[in-house]
Amino acid sequence: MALEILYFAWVRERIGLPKERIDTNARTVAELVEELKAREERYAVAFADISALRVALDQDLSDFSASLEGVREVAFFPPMTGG
Amino acid sequence: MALEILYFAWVRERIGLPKERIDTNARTVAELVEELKAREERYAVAFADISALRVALDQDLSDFSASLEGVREVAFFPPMTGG
Amino acid sequence: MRIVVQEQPFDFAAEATAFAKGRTDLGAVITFQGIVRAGDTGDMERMVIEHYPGMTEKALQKIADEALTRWNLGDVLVIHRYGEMRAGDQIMMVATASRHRKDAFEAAEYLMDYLKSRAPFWKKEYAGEGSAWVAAKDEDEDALSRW
Amino acid sequence: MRIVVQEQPFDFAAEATAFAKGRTDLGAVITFQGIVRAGDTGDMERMVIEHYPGMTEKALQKIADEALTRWNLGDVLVIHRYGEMRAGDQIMMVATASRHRKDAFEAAEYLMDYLKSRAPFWKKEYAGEGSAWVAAKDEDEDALSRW
Repeated sequence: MALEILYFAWVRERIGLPKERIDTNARTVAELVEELKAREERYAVAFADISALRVALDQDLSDFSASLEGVREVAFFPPMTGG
Repeated sequence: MALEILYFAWVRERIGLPKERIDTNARTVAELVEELKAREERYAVAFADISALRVALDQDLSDFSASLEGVREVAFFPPMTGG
Repeated sequence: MRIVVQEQPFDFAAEATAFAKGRTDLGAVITFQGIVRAGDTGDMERMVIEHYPGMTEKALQKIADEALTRWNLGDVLVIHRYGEMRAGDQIMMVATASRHRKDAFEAAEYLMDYLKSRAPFWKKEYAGEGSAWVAAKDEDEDALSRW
Repeated sequence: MRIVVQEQPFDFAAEATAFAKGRTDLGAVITFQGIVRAGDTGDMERMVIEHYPGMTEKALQKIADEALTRWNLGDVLVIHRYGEMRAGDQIMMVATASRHRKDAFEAAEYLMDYLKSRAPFWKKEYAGEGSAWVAAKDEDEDALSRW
């Protein structure tokens, strides 16, 4: 399954890129995170504490237990600070 | 004791004047109201239900049991509808 | 703080632009405008607002002073008109500015709640041959109990 | 309803003047402006707001739709900037209009509460050599529980 992965704010800075395309068999966001963490130290650091992170699936806020079935775009970022 | 009495909104319309100067021995607002009601029908009508009225003493909201000692200006009016 | 009671229209855009201008310590600025509604049946032609000169300014000042005491505000503005107005005309505005939004919102609501029921203004509506004083609403008096 | 996400400054006075203009059924109009503060120590030089193009518009639309469902509103406007800003610059505004003030106030607070914590914007502050991402506040997350 091909996924577009986006990173914002300090997640983007720690991982060092704003987006990437990956092929994965992960069924949930949590599984995807484990896969990413296993890749390289910078991912492990960025995803060290997922309680400090938020995830959006196809541009809708979701959670780490959510299924990736049918999803095309996954974004990881810290809690928002708009307004 | 000389008092300046002011009337606003429908109290002014019922009594037929915006203000008048009167001499009174009334010690409280309630006594003043009784004195006014005894004068003429239009006052009796205007003050028929004082729960529908508000009173200000020297331009501060007060109540009908308040003393008139030292007061120079008394205003009667319906509940306010600003904003 | 500025309190204005006047008969003529005010320039909302100019007032809102000048309010808290140049302040870099205030992150939240709120304005409220009260506008003459055509009425629920839409047949109101004009409204006349009577007020109590002298007491009006004093009452508004007192309400604004209390807001400045209760909340951390950088500035407060209250403008209220009296006299004749038509549907769509601006009756009044308040503006509040604070570091964070909570204070500005609460203070603006407080100002409006008190101004509605404690500042000496009375509205009379005219439609055709008829006219009627606007009655105070219980909900406006009740709104004061939350403060 | 109008939702705008843009990098360039917006003209608050023009937006506020045009909002709900000519409507005679709306008695209450509220605006909120969010302004870049110099920071508590006053040494912040500039702020950069990052956002998530596509999701930002979608999230703001969803928040505004929900406000229109919950309250009796005549109109809603949300403008939010991204990119570089300096102390005193306008970051965003919301405006709400309703028959009576209660709906306009509640809807404006709701929009701000959700926009703060549910629209994908992230602020980074720069001072001298240093920079830091603004941390989300617990109180902002807690504010959502009242709705």
